[in-house]
Amino acid sequence: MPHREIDQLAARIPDGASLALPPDNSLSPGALARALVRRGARGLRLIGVPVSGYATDLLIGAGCVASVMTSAVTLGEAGTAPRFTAAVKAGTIEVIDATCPAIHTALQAAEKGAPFMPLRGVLGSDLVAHRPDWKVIQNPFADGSDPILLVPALQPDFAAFHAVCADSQGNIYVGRRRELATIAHAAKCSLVTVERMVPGNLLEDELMAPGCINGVYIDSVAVAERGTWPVGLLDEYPLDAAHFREYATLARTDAGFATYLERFVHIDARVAA
Amino acid sequence: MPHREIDQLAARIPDGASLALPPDNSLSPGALARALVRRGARGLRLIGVPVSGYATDLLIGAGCVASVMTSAVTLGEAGTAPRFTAAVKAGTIEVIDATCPAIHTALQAAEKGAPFMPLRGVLGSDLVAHRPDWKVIQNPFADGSDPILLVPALQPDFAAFHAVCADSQGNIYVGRRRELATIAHAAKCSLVTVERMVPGNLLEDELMAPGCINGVYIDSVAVAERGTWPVGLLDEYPLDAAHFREYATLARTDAGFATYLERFVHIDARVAA
Amino acid sequence: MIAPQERLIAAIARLILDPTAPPARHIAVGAASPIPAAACWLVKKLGHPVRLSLLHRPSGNPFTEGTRELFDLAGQGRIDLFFLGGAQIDGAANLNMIGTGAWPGTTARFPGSFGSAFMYMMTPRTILFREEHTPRVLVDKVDCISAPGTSEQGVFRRGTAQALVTGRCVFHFDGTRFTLASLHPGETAESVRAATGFEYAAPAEIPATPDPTEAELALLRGPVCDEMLETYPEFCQRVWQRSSFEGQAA
Amino acid sequence: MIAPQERLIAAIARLILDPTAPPARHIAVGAASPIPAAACWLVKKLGHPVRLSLLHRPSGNPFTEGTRELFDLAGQGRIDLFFLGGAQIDGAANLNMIGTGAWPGTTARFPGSFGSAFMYMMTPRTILFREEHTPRVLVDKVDCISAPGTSEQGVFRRGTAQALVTGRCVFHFDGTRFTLASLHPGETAESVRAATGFEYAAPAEIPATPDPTEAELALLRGPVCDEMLETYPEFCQRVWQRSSFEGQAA
Repeated sequence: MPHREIDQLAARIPDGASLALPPDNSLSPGALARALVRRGARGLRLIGVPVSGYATDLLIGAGCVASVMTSAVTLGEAGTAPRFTAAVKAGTIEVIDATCPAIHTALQAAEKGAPFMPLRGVLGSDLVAHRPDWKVIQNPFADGSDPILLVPALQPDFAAFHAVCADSQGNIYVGRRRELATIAHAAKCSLVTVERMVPGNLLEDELMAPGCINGVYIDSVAVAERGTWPVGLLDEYPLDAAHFREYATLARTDAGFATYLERFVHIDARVAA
Repeated sequence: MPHREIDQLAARIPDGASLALPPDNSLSPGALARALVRRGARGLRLIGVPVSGYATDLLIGAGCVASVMTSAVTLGEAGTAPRFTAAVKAGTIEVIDATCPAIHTALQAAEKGAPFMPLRGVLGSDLVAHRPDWKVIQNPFADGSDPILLVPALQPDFAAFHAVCADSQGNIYVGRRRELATIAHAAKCSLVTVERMVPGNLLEDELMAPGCINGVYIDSVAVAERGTWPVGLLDEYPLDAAHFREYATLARTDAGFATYLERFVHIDARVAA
Repeated sequence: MIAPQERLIAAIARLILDPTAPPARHIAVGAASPIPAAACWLVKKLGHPVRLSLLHRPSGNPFTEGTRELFDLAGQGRIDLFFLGGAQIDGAANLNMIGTGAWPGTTARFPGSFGSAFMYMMTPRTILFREEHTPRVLVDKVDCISAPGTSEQGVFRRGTAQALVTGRCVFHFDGTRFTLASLHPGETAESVRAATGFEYAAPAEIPATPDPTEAELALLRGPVCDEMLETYPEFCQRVWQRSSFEGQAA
Repeated sequence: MIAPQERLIAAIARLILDPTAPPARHIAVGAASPIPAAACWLVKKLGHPVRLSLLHRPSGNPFTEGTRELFDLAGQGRIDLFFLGGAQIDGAANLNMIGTGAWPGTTARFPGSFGSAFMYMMTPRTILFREEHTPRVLVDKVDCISAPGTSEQGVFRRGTAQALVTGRCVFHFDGTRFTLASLHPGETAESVRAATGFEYAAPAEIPATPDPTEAELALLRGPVCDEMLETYPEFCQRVWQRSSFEGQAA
C-alpha cells in the first residue's frame, strides 16, 4: 500500500472545497495532487498562489476542478499548461483571473483578519470589470482624486503544500518559501506533506525557527518522500525537467493525458521518480 | 577611538528625523542609542515597533526626543520607564499613543506601497479620538453597519536595529525576529549594527536565508559587538537584568540619570558590559 | 502554607476550565504576566489539551513572523483566550492602560495600551487580572478608555471579559456588569465593597475562593515552576524559592 | 557570427543604460525571461553598479519573504526597471496576457496576467520585450487589457513603457505612441510596417540596431553565460552551446 498515508490526507479534502496551491517553484504538493486524482475528487475550486503549474493542470485534466482563481497557469520552461488551455476552450472550468499581488493581498487580509485590503495599480486593467468581488473606492486619505482598488479577504478552505520536515508538534520547515506561511495563516485548514519527520521541537532551534511555520496552523502532516516531484525541493533535489517535458507532450491530447495518468498517477509515482 | 564606527552610523541620523526602533526583546540597538546620545541628537521622532524600552527611555532622558509614537514604553520586569514618565508629566515630549497591531498595520501598508490598511478592533477606544490621522469608514464589502478603522501607511525616515551578522553584500541575519524585516521594508533608510561580518553570501545559504533581510533594504552596517546590550541577542547572550535594574533605579532622578550617562554612555559601554 | 499567588493561579485555572465558557484550545499570554502564565501551565499539566503561546520567552518563542504574529493569530480567530490588566478597570469592564488626568496622562502616566484595543475585541474570552484591588484601580469610570469592555451594535467584536480576578476576589462579567463570585481568605462582602470603586452585583451568600488542591500545589511547585523559570526567574524565586539554576538542573 | 539573441540582449542593455531615462539602480527580471536577464547581466559585467533581483532562480533566489516580496518591493518604489511581454501588444502599449475572443480567452487562452497589472504601474521604467513581431502579436487594439499602457489623470502610476524590443526592431514609447527607433539586420521600414498591426511614428532615416561590440560578445559568451546557466540551461545550450555541467566547472 505505497500511497496509504498520502491518500488519507487527500481524503480530507472534500469535493467542492476551495484549495490553495503554491506555484511550481515553491514546494508544490505534486504527490498530493496525484492522490486527489486517485480519489476522484470533483468540483475543487483551486487558488494559485499566485500562479499555477503542474498540479493545477493535472487536476484540471483529471476532471477534479470546477474553477481556478489564479494569475497564470504555466509549465514554465516546458511551455503552456495544455489541460488548462483545453478546458478554457471547452468551457468546462471557470477561470477567475487575478494578478499576483492581488492574490497575495487577499490572503494577507485573511491573515490579518481584515475584511479587505487596498492594492495600488491594476486600475485600467480589464481584470477589474471581471472581478465583481473587487471594489474601487476613492482613497479616504487623499485630497485630490485618487481611486484605489480594494480586494476582499480570501480564506481558502484548504491550503496544501510540501515541506522539508515536520516535528511531533506539527511545526514544519519550509525555509525561505515564506509565502507558504501566508497561505497557512489564511486558510481554514492546512494539509502538509513532508520529506521526513524530525525529533525535537523545530521552534526551539534558533537556526531552524526562521524557516518554520508554527504547528498551530497545520492540521495534518503526511510523509511523502520526493513529495514535490516533478517539481524540485529547495537544495534537496532539482526540478525534473525531462518529466515536465514529457508531461507537457503527453497532456496535449486526451489520449496522451490518459496515458500519463496510467503511468504516473495510478501507479506509484515515487517509484517512477 | 572605541566608538568610531558606531558614532559614524549615528551621525547619519539627522536631528528631527523619524526613527523606528524595535522593543527590548527584539534586537534593539542599545549601542546605537548611546551613540545618538553622545552625538547630542535633538528632536528625534521615535516610533516603537510596536512598543518601546530602554533605548527610547535613554534617548528621552538625554533630551534627544521630540515625540514618540508607540503602544507602550516599559522596562519589562524592571518596571516603568522613568525618563518617559517624567517627560510626559513635564510635557517635554509629545506622545502619540497607538496600539500594537496598528503600528504593525501602518508599517505593512508602507511595506506594500498601499496608502492605508484596515484594522479590526480599536473602535470604542479613546485612542481613535486622539489619532486624527486615523479614519473610520463603513466597510464597503459589508451589507449591514460595519464601521472599520483605516490606518495610514507609516514610512519612517530611519529604521535602526541590531543583527547577528552581515555579509559583504549588505544582507543581514536576524533569525526569527521577522518584524525587523517589516521595519526595514517600510523605512526610507535602514541602519544596522551587527556582532560580526561573515564571508560569502548569506542568501545563497538555504539554512541562513530564511532568517535574513536582503541587503537591498539596508543602507549602512557597522560592527558593534554586544550591540543590543543591555538587551539580549537571540541565543548568543541574555538580557542583563542587573543592568536593567541599575538603569531603572538611577533613571528615577535627574541626578541619577546624569550619573548613568557618565558611567555607561560617555565612556565605552562595551567595556562596562 | 498556600501562597496568595498560588490561590490566584488556581482560581484563574478554574476560570480557564469553566465548562460553560467557549472552549480554550489556544491561549496566549502577554509579557510580564507570571500568574496568568502559571495558570495556563497548571491547566496543561493537569492534562487538558491546550496550546499555549507565551510571549517574550527569551528563547524558543512560538512566533516566526515577529511580534505581529500574535495579533494576526487573534485577527484570524485562532486565539481563544487572552489575559488583560489595566491601571484602571471600571464597572463596564473598560480598561485604562494609558494615564489619568489630561491625555496622554498628565496626572499619572502608565506604560500604554499595548495591544489591548485589538485583543480585547478579537478574542472570544478575556480574563482580566489585576492583583491590586483598591478604589484607585477599580474605578467607577476609567479616566480614558484604552480598550472598551463593550461595543455598540454593529461593531465587529468576538467577545469580552469572562471574569476579573484580583488580590481580594473573583468577579464574573456577563457582558454588562460584574458579579462578585468568590472571596479570597480574609475578605468579606463589606471589605470588597469598600475597596471597589464600581457598582457590581453580589449574591446573598458569597462562596470562598477554593484553595488549590494538593495535586494542584504539587504541580505548581514542580513542573509548572520548571516551565516558568526561564521567563520569570524573579517570580519563581519569590513564590517558590526556586532559582533558574536549580530549575535547569531539575 | 552574432546570434540574433545576442543582438537583442545588447539592444536591451543599451536601453537599460540610456542616460536620458530615470536611473536603473535595481532591476528585477521575471520568470522565463532569458534575454532580458542576459541584458541585465551584461550591464552588470560591463561594470555598471546595478542590483539584480532574478526571480525563479532554483537556488539562492533573492527573496526571503516569498514571492510577494517582488511586488512589495515594487510597491515601495524600490524597483527601477522591470520587463514585460504580452501575447498581444497594441499601439497604446496596452498588454494582453489573458486571451482572445470572449473573456477569459475562448479563441486563444494565454497563461494569464501574472503581476503585470501591478508592476507596469508601480515601476518607473518598463522595457517591453517580445521576439515574435507579427500582426498577430502587435495589434491595433488588444482584445483585452491585462495591464494598461497609460492611465487616466488621478490614477497613481510611476511610469510606463520605455521601449518595445522585438525580433525585428526597437520602438521607443513616449507615453502616448511608439516610434520606430532602429531596425535589426534584414529589416526595412516597409517590412516592419507590414508586420505591425498598430500605427507608429518613424523618422525618415531609420538607423540599424547596433551589433554587440567585441567586448560585449566576450562578456556574453563568458561571464554572462556563466551566470545564466543554472536558471536557463536550455537557452544557454541553444545560443552558446554551453551546458550546465561545463558552466559549473568553469
